Parts: sequence; structure tokens; C-alpha cells
Amino acid sequence: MSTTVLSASGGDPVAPHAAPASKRDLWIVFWIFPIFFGLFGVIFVLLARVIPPPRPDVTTDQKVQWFAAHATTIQIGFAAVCVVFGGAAIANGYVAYQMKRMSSGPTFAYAYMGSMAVGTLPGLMLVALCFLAATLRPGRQPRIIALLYDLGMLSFNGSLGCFATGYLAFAIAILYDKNAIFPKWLAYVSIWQIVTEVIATQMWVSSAGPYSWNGSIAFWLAVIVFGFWLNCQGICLKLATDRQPAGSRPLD
Amino acid sequence: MTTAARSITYAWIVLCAITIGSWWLAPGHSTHAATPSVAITTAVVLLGFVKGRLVIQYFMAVNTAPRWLKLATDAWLFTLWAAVLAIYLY
Amino acid sequence: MQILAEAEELPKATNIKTQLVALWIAAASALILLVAFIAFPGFWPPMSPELTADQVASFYRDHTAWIRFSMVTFNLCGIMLLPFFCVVVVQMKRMATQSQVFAYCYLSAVVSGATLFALADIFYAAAAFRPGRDPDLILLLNDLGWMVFIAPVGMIVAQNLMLALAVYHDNGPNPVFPRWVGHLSLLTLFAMVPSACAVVMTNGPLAWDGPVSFWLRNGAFATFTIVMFFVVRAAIHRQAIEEGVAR
Amino acid sequence: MTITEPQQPKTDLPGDGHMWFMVLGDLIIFGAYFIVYMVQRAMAPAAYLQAQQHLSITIGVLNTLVLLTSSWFVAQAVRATATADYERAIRLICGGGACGVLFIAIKAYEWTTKITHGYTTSNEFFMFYYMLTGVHVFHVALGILILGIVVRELRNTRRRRLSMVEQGATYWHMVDLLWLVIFGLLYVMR
Repeated sequence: MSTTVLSASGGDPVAPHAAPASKRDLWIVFWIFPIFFGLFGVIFVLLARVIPPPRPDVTTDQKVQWFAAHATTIQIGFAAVCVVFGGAAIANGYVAYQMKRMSSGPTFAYAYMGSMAVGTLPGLMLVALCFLAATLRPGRQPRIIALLYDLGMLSFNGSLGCFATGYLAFAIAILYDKNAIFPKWLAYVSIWQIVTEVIATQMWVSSAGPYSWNGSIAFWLAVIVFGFWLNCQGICLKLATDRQPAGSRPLD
Repeated sequence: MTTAARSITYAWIVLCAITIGSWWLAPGHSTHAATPSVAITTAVVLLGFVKGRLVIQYFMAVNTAPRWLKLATDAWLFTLWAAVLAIYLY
Repeated sequence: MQILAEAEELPKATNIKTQLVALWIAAASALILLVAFIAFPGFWPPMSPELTADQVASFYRDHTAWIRFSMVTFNLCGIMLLPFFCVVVVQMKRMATQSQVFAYCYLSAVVSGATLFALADIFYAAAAFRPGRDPDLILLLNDLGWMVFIAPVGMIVAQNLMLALAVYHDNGPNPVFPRWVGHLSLLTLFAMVPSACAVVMTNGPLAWDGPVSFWLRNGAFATFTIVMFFVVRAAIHRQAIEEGVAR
Repeated sequence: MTITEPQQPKTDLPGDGHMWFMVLGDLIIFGAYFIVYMVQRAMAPAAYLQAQQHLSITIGVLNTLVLLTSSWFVAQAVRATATADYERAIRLICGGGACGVLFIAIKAYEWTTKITHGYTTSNEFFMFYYMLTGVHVFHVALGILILGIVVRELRNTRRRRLSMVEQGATYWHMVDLLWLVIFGLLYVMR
């Protein structure tokens, strides 16, 4: 929505001392983004078994059996998550860093960083803890294991507000930005993400069918849109890194 | 009034006429129980396609847009309504 | 360090002072946390994951008062360490020969890590709130408390990785931190990583009461934090002198 | 670097590519919702039809007419902007926005009567009804915000641009287009 476009370096103050010609620091951090999300995909799909999600409409005994059948991979997967989940903070921190270079002020960069940092707990770690607690002691009472099953899946798929806030902050920052750090369409795409988060609220009241936590609408469509959005964000992050002049810093 | 402005108004009149016409088709009348009807559903699909195309062509001004956009919007419209009908009939 | 009288009212002098205040808040909190650590009966020795539900329940019943005292203290003072890590962020942003990207990612990891640390004491304290609860539920709360406390080291991994990379890329004439801080940061990281296995092991050195997962992990973190206290303090002093705020 | 090109006189793409990307993507996502609805409906056609009977076709028709009229206003506003008649364009867009507000008001009334009659999300058809109309109303509200931004830009003599108005209009017509599909699938078909 801007006719006048500042060059990407327009607002970037250059470091006070000798500016290096290298952008190695940026590239190191950038590559953590695809590496982390690649690992995330592998762990959650192949090992931890939460994508595709186990069914919500099963009996307590079936939940216990499900944990028994997948205990080893769940344990390997989520133990790995305990080590690598900091990658999420770095990936989100790098997005916030690029947002900080926008001409739209720091407010939404901070909001993005904050909401995503908070979202890591309910959206990523709580399911790991619940499933690890369930698999640590298979002899636990079935009703407790069933509770951990529900609690884990609901927190993983149902923690919506943190991410909706993050997407909103991301979209608004892009729309106000005149430094063209990220393209406008990425902001519009983030609106889809908010919509899918809103629809996913229905998994809290629906235990079977298209709106449940493994449903075609509340889960699958949301995951496809998320995957598309994440790839777009990664590509745009790469382009933003390409264009950032060496030795430049974010705006204050 | 320009040609474009006039065609927008014509499109609006046709759209409203179809909408009011569909009032008689709908099942939402409490006087009698609705029965499934392939004929009505097919009509709804066809009219939905026509209405969607009018909106895209005249309101969204795709009739003067680049070719790729015409193709993309028509493909969406056709795929959607064809799929709806196919699922219904299947 | 002596703040110069003529610079006393300048914002850059205030920036130095607030960093020092944050540093000392963290130091005081760390002392209190040490007391809480010593006071928690479950750390002397660390509770074995092999205890049965009844044993765990009777532990909470027998030591309710001490558990409550230490966990409330952890609750109150645990996140008081956060200002210290924020001072590290401020210092990282001063590093001249880089784009500040590590500082932002470090901050992001610090915030996420703190949310997890803030959760652990809640599980322990909730278990001690009604010691008469069903032993299976007490065991569950105890498990969750131990897991959150010991295992999710990912955010510290991210933090220390960012700090180390920042130090290694800070290769101008006046580095903010000495280069060995990067090595120490990585060393701490490697010492803490194995404790992620505590979510799987119920005995041996990697279980949450094992020497690696408990003593090495916590010892490494405590040592690192104490060393960083002095490193950061020296960095603030250098900043004050460079900016003409102090002698 | 993505530069928002100054509007070329030769280009006949209404609005800009960024907005069309959003609109086409949104159409595909909604298309997926519609397909899932049809699949679910095909599994229990009688139950769905029976539930459909509880929707008021009169309100549905009224809402459709309101939204079609709002689209007419907005489409005419684009033509008015193209002929540099900005005052008329602003009035037309305000008319379109007012129709949008009326649409939301009618929708709110419809929801209220449905909920008071006990048609809640426990019925699968009504689950879809509330979801589809709810997400659509979210789009209407966003559209009203966008129209407001367009009016603000049009009032500013330095910032009034055809492409800006066209972007807003493209979004608004998409909202209309999606409603026509919702109307056909939920209210009319049997």
C-alpha cells in the first residue's frame, strides 16, 4: 500500500564501530528456522505420533493401549523435543528481529516475540510433558493416563490465542511497514491463519467429526494452511536476509 | 453513466432476481416438510454458478483482467460447484 | 566504580545504574533460591523416580511445611533471575561487529525458558497443598514437577548457543565479553543436554535423581550463572567507562 | 525487494497482486470448507435437510439482497474513482459499508433467534451453520474496516489512488461471493 518505498537500508542504522562485510550471524540464525521446523515435523509426525492426531472419541482402555503401542517413539521424540525446542524461540526471535527493522515501530515486533514465546509452553511443551508422564509409568491408573491423553492433545491443538495474537501482530506490522521487509501478501496470508485458529476453537466442544481435534476442518485444513504459511514465512525470511545490508541493525 | 457502470447495475438486477426467485426453492418454509430434490439442488448449483460468475466478472471487474486471473477464478468457480453437485449426486 | 558527578543525571548513567540494580536483584534472589534449594527435602538426596505412589505421598505428608516453604520461595524468587538475563541482552546488543540478531533470539529464548521454570514449583506446591490426596495423583504431580524442573533444557541450549555465537562474532577491538565466555557457555550447554533423558530414565545417572541429570545439570547452571554475574558486572563497568559515565 | 509498483495505466489487474493472492487463497480455503460440508451432508442428508428447514429463508434472502446491494455500491465507487469523482466514491463506499453493518445486524438477529430456539452447535448442521456464517461475518467485519481505510485514503487528496479502492473492492466482492455460496448450500439446496 505504499508508493514511496525506502530502500531496505533506508532506516537501518549502521553499527557505530567498524561494520563487518559479513552477514554470517544472520545466516546462522536464519538456517535455524528451517532446521528447527524440519526437526519439528519429523519428531511430531514420525516419533511423537501427535500428527496425525490420535482419535478423541476412544475409550480409556484404547487410550492406554495407544500409549503402550507408541511408548518408545513417544519417549524418543519428546526427549528430543526437550533438547531442541529452543529452536522455536530462535526462529520466532529472528522473525521478531526482522520485524524490528520495519518502519512500523517496535510495538508489534515485541508483541510477536512475546506471544510466540508464551505460546511455546501450551502449544509445544505441555503435550510433551503429558505424554512423557503417561509413558514414564505405564502402570499408572488408566483414568489418569486418559486424562494426560486429553490434556496433551487439547493443549497441543487447542492453544489458539497465543498464536492468533502473534499472527495478528505480524500482519499489522507488515501492513504498516514501508521498508518492505516482508511482502504485503504475507500479511494477508496471516489473516487465514487467524481464521483457522478461530475455527479450531470448536475442538473444545466437539469430540468427534470434522470439528474435533483430529477433524477435517479443525485440524487438517488448519495444518495445511499452517504448513503453507510457514513455508511462505521461511521464504520471505530468506529474502529479507538476502536484502539486509551487512552491518546494519534494527531500528530502535 | 459509463458502460461498465451500467453493466454493474444490470448484474445487480439479475443477481437480486435470482435470489428472490430462490425463495420458492428453499426448504425453510414451515408449512410443509421438505423433501430432497435433485432438480432443485441442480438448479441451485447452476444458479450459484451463474451468480458467482456475475459477481466475479462484473463486480470484481475480472472481465477486463489479465487472462490468468480469468482462468483462476473460473477454475475455482467451476471446480467448487461441480464438486458440490458430484458429492450430492454420489 | 565511581559514577562521575557531571554525568549523574544523564540517561546513559541511568542505563548503567539500572543494569547494576538488575544484577544485584538477581544476586539477592540467587541467594534466597539457594536457601530454598537447601530447604527442599526432596533434593537431599534427590527423590528417586522409582519411589512408589505411597512412598511419594508419605514424603509429601511428612515434609509438608518444608516443601511449602521452599516451593513458595521458588515461586516468588525464581523469575527474579530474569532481570539478570535481560542485562545480558542489553550487553549483547552493544556488541559492535554484529547485527544484534543473537540478542533478540537470546531474549526470545529467555522468555520461553522462564515460563517453564515458573511452572515446576507449582506442581510440587500443588502436591503439598493437600497431602491427603489420592497417592496416584500426588505421584503424577510429583512426576510433572520433576520433569519440568530437570528435563526441558532446550531453551537454555538456545540461550547459551546464541550467547556463544554472539561472543565469537564480537571480534572488534573492544569485545563486550571475553572470548572464554563463549567456551564456557558451550561447555555449560553440553553439561546440561544429557538431563533431557530424565523424562525417560527411572534409574541410573541420567534419571532425574542421577548425578548427571541432577548434580551436573544444576551445578553447571549455577556455576555458569555465578561466573556470568562477575563477567556481566565487569562488562557494565567497561561500558560506563567507555561512555564517559564513570572512571 | 518487493516494490509496490505505481499503477501502470496498461495494467488491468484490479487492485494489486498481493490482494488477489489473499482472495484466491481465501476462496480455496472456503472451497475446502464447502466440500467438507457437502461430504458430511452426504452422510446424513435427511438429518441435514430437516435441520435446514429451521433456517429462515426470508432472512437469508434479505441478507443476500443487502450484501448484493453493498457490492453494487462498492463496484460503482470504483467506477466513480476511475472518473475522479471522489466525493461520489466516498458516498458510495459509505453506502456499501452501511449495508455491511446492516448485514451483521440481521445476522446477529438470526443467530439470536436460532440460539433462543435451542439450535446450538450440538447439531452437526448447525455447527457448520455457525462456523461458516461466523467466519463469513468475521470477513464482513474485516471488510468494513478495509472500506473505512479506503474512505480515509480517499479523503486525503495526496493518497487517493484507484488501486487502493480496487483492492478494497476486490476483498468486499469476495465476501459477497462467499455469501452467495453459503446461501445456496445452507438455505436453498435440498
